[in-house]
Amino acid sequence: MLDTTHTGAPLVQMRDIRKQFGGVHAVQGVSVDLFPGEVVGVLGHNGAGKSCLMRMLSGAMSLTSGDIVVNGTKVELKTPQDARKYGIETIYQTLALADHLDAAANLFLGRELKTRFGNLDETRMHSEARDALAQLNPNFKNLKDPVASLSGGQRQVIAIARAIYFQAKVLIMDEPTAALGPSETAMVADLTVKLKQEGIGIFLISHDLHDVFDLCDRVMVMNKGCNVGTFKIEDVNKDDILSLIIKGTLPDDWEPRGQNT
Amino acid sequence: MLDTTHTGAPLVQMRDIRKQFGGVHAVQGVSVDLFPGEVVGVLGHNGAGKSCLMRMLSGAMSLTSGDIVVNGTKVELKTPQDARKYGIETIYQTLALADHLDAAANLFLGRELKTRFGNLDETRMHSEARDALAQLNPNFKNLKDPVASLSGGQRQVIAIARAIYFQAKVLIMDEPTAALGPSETAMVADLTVKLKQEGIGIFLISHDLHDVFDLCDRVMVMNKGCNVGTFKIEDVNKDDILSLIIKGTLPDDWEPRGQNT
Amino acid sequence: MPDTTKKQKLRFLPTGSALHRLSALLTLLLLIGVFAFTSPAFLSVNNGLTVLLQTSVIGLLAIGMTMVIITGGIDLSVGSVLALSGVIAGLLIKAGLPVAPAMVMGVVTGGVCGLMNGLIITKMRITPFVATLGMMMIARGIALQLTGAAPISRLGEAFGWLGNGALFRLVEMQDNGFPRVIFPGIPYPAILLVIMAILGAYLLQRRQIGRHIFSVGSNEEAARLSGVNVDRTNIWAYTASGALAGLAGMVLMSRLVTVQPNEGVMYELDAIAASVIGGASLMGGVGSISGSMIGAFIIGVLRNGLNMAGTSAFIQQIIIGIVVIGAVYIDQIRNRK
Amino acid sequence: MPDTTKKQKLRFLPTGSALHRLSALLTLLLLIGVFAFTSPAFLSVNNGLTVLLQTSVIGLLAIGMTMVIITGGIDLSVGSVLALSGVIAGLLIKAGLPVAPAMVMGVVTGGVCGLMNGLIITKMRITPFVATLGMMMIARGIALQLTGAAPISRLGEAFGWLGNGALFRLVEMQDNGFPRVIFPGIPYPAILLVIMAILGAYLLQRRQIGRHIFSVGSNEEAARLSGVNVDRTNIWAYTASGALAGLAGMVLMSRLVTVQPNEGVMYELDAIAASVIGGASLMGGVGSISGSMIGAFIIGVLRNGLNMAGTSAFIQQIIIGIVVIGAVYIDQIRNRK
Amino acid sequence: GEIAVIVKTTNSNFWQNVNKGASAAIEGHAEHTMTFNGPASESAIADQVALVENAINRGVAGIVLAPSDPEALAPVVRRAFESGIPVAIIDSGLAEGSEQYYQTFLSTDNCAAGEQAAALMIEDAGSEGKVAVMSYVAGVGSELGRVGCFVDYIGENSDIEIVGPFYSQSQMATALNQTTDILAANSDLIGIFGANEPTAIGMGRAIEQAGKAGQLTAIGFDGNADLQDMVTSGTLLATAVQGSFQMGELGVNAIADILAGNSVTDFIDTGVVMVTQENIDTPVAQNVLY
Ligand SMILES: Nc1ncnc2c1ncn2[C@@H]1O[C@H](COP(=O)(O)OP(=O)(O)OP(=O)(O)O)[C@@H](O)[C@H]1O
Ligand SMILES: Nc1ncnc2c1ncn2[C@@H]1O[C@H](COP(=O)(O)OP(=O)(O)OP(=O)(O)O)[C@@H](O)[C@H]1O
Ligand SMILES: O[C@@H]1[C@@H](O)[C@@H](O)CO[C@H]1O
Ligand SMILES: [Mg+2]
Ligand SMILES: [Mg+2]
Repeated sequence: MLDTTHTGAPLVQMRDIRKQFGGVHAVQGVSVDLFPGEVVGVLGHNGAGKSCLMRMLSGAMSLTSGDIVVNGTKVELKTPQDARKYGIETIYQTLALADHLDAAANLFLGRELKTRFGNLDETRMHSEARDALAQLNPNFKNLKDPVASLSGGQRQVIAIARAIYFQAKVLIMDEPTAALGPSETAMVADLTVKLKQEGIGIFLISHDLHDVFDLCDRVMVMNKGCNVGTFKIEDVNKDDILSLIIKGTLPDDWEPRGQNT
Repeated sequence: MLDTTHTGAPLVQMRDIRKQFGGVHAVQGVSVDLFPGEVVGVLGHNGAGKSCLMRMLSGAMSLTSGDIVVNGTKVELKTPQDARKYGIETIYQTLALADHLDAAANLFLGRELKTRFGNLDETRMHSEARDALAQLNPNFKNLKDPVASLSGGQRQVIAIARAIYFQAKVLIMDEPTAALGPSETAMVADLTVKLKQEGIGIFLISHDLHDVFDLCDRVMVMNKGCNVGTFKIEDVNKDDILSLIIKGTLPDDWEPRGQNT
Repeated sequence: MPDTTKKQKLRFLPTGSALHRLSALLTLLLLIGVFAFTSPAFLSVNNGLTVLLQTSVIGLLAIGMTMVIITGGIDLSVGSVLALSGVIAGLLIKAGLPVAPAMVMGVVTGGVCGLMNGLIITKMRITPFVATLGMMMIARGIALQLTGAAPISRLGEAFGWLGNGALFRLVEMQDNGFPRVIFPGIPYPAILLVIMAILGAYLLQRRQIGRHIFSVGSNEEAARLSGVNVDRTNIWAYTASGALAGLAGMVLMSRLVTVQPNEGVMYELDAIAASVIGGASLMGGVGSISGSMIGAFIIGVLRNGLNMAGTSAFIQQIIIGIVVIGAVYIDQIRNRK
Repeated sequence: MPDTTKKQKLRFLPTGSALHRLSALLTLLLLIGVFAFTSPAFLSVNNGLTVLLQTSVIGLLAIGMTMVIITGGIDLSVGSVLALSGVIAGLLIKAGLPVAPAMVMGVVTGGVCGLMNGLIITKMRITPFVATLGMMMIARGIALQLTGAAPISRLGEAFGWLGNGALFRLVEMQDNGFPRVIFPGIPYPAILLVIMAILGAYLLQRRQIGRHIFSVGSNEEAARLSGVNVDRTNIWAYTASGALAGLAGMVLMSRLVTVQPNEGVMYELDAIAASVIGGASLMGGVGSISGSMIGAFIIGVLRNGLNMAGTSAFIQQIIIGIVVIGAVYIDQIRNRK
Repeated sequence: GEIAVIVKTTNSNFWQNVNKGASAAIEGHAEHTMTFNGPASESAIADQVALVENAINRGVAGIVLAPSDPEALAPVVRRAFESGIPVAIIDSGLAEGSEQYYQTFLSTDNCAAGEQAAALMIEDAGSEGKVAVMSYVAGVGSELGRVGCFVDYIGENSDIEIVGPFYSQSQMATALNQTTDILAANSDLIGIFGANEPTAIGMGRAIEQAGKAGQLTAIGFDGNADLQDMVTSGTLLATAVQGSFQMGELGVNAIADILAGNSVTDFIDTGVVMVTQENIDTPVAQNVLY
């Protein structure tokens, strides 16, 4: 259970993170870290606190207590801009799209491309957006419609394209394929592998154990706000994970299943 | 491909349904029917028109052309109330919850329980809601929080509970388990089987082929707004379906795989 | 968010906005404290009753406004509707109708204006701001046109009864020929306000229509998909607001013992401010009658107290502006914790 | 939604609201047609220029208001800020400052008031309606306090230049010693309006700040999560609105050649109506300067035409109310198709 | 004790002049203090009622009141009487039947002033043609008398056709726009009457800007510096100026007298002066100008 196999410094360390809303303890002293080129799955039942934990790393939510260390330096992530400065990009579960704007405007929102005179460079933004979206969904035709009129899956594709377009160092994906069709899901999986090879660290929240076993190097399981275990993917099987998710403990007879531990 | 095996009249028949938004043809002449005690899977790539088709049946969207027949009678479903009168309940992809109200208030919204004097019967609504939600997620604790503060999965559970609480005859589920954890998903699957046994007809939109093969009796595949095939589940396998979803056609070598056709 | 505790006694206060009410109440007490120091006459029974009386019109308007605001709308027409209702009642009395039925017709006029607002908003799909802005001009224009802008006077003693009468009033004749008031009595308008506030809170918190009002303001599309009759709910809220404006018109004109077609200009702003200070959100879905009543009294006490303290009218405006912002701010910092 | 076609020429009109502009333009043409019949003098060059002049103040306010409305906010303070800016400029002139720098200070005053609005809204998290309602009272109170409610007069010829001057004006001296106007010229205020409208449209459509304004109004949370500096964007919009109100104040007071601390009451409603008639949505995320300009002219033409036709002031109010609702309605039915 | 001066609105030059008069008068009465108050506009009658109520509640020694409405203010004046507080009414009258509740009434006779303006209009412009009436707030006491009697007098004594009245709501810019439109629509206008200060100024500006100064008979009302300039330049033939300063001054003095136990007369005419180019520099005019 210790991450002794990793060489090099971790990209991100979250230490004893807590988040409280009035009486609700959404996250209770969770620690986790992420190394370059690694995909860490964040699992847990509904309401376990996965999104809250990740929102704190992406600067979208303030922490009640705990430390976040990026590249060895303790940081304060007060706004999403702060997180971006450290190369942390996020695909939010709620997608976070501006409904009246079109796909390109959403993709470049906050980081618009400009012409020499400082005007918006619509032409370039559109062609870039077209390419970025085509990578994920070759059927994407509604480039100029306000995103309000797009289907659930189309919206999710835009949110994914936005997070990967800008060279991230750390990518947080909160249920990125929940609304996607099978082929789009496959493309996102391919992309994940590619990004990982480029040395990007990825946190992947997912309820799809199949995907998790395919893509993740390690998994962390949350239950009622607590981290109930972090494992190399080789050390656990589906039933172990399910037991952690549902009961918060490993099956009684568990021992690491991996070969090299 | 013909539904000759069904005995009895169909619960719902949708005939040559079309929906157009300006230049966008979201649904192009789709026909489908649903028999009592049957689960029909509605599949298709993102933006294929699945949600639009179902919203027309649930009274949430007007049709451009086409007929809807419920229990043998042609009907006009202008509002969600109209659809409910015919026993059509819907779990919307967007969930459709009132953020400031709590779980119980959302569950009974539009069909509040009242005391003898016509006042709201909060006590009864709360205890009923607690039971209904516990069926789907035993961990559900946030009964009195406004649903805005709930996690994505918790919100989805409320939307599901609402649709099944009121004895439906036809149930439309638009990606009901997209945001759910594995145990919650399993509970929804169990419930689906139970409802089916009670003779309820169910349209299930899902991207999870695994679930589809587990639960559906028939599947209909949409591609770019068109119905590209309706099949008994025994007649197709995963690859057939994927080919229909992605290319819009069956593999060249296809023939019905079921025994009894 | 409505209270969901198990207490079965009648509740007028939703728990969700308990904090709001608390902080608004705090502001109110603070103001009363300050004024008690700055002017000795402020904390007298007499002045307390006067404040009650002076606030009753804004209070009545704020009840309807709160309902409309909770639906996510706004009603800019209340000041004009108040005037038009008064004009109709006044003209009917001049035409020979007795005061009571004429006043009922005045309230009905208000209700009809509100109904029109509701129909324009729901059936013509005009945004509430524009619809009620239009009604504001139309109702004022009609009121002025019907009267030629002149007040309707000599409406008789009975017309002044509602606005100037009081329960338990005690007067004594003095030797010097001047009468002496022992207890000024509880003004009828204040009693009316209390009754309407309780009724409004009951409807909002304990009846289906109230639940639907909250749901429409929270998420109109979700409410529609849940089978709430959104149009009917909106029409109901605007009609209630109009009728309450009509009632407020009866109280005000009766207090003035004349019908003033020019009266009530900018009252909508006071009513909106009262609701918002009391915790209602202009985005819809949040608000309470009790909060709005406290909001109305904050404004009423402020006006009264500043007058009593002899503050210049211009400085008064500045102070009221600051307090309105400040009251909402106190609420903010309490909520943020 | 911004235009995304490939035309690279400067576009002032977003395609998304093309329909809006069309229907608003239709309403405007309809009005002009009607008035051309009802009063012969309406369709003269002279009167056309007068309408331009009369509409320029509301037009300037509507530019800022449109930006604020697109962010999902509202600015109720513009009428008062206009008055305060005028007062500051007037007092500075009386104190010996030349007209031009005094006017610049007037505009700056407006900008500062707008900045205050923006700070109150973003830093204190007060809803725009309340924040600007407070500012409306505060600015008016200060304007009245500084002048003792008396107009500031005898500000000199130069003070009237901006509001009353005109380009290509032709005047001839008559025998009787009084001048005769041959061509009244294009009024400076109208030229100023055109310049500011083009500038505003350019900023909204072609610059990052405009994109951010749309995004904040469309979904503030999404904009924040996307890294848009929401606070800065809001502050920018309110400051622009305040500065434009200051500029409008200079134009108006210069037209009057007097500073009136009482001026501008309820102008905010005209500015809001202009924006909404022009297709802006009070829910945010939708609106255009060109639409708002058409909206402003609808109101301007209406006022002018009804005056020319000699319509009674009361009936005027009723008609304006109906037209405001009607204009938005025409837009609605076109959109619904 | 405190003498409360409550006027129709504080937001106007005219009433601030009353304030100046009252302030000047209080200087002479060291035993009393003066407060000056009024609602935000002349049509906010209920607010004025509240102000009087508040004054009664805080036990002021006396009240100087300019009632915005003759009837609506009657009940509170009666309350003042019942509380033993003397009241001096200024500017506009109180309804019949309330005479016993106040002690004195000081005013310009607004009706007479309107008639005076009308007579001057007929004299200068002739008795045929169109005359426009630019009024301020419809229906307030002073307006009813002033504009009402102006219109009636013209109707009875000439064949002049009245255009309007138009209401500026006492907003100068509104008056300016309205007048511009009226002048454009009625090129044959022979005269125009602006019934109070902001309205008359806006009207004067419109005439100047339309290049019509001197081409028609324009009569204004009230007398600040702008209006004086317009009379001097000939834009306005005359402006009717009331003794607003006097109303405040004499009103406060009357209350002080009553409190000192002296008796006062029932009615004091504070007068109106028709200021023209000829008399503008004379003491009669200078006495009322501000
Ligand atoms: N209100 C609307 N206005 C314009 N176009 C719309 C609107 N609603 C849907 N569409 C378009 O109709 C098409 C079908 O959308 P629909 O939501 O039915 O897809 P779907 O099959 O449910 O996809 P997903 O799996 O992503 O949910 C999409 O291209 C979408 O952009
Ligand atoms: N703003 C908030 N106010 C109050 N409680 C909140 C808020 N946000 C989240 N919570 C609570 O925190 C808990 C954790 O929520 P979170 O969204 O992190 O769950 P999750 O693990 O992402 O679940 P899911 O799989 O359903 O997305 C939930 O019980 C939720 O109700
Ligand atoms: O005399 C009137 C007052 O009564 C008030 O209406 C303001 O204008 C003055 O001319
Ligand atoms: Mg989550
Ligand atoms: Mg869908």
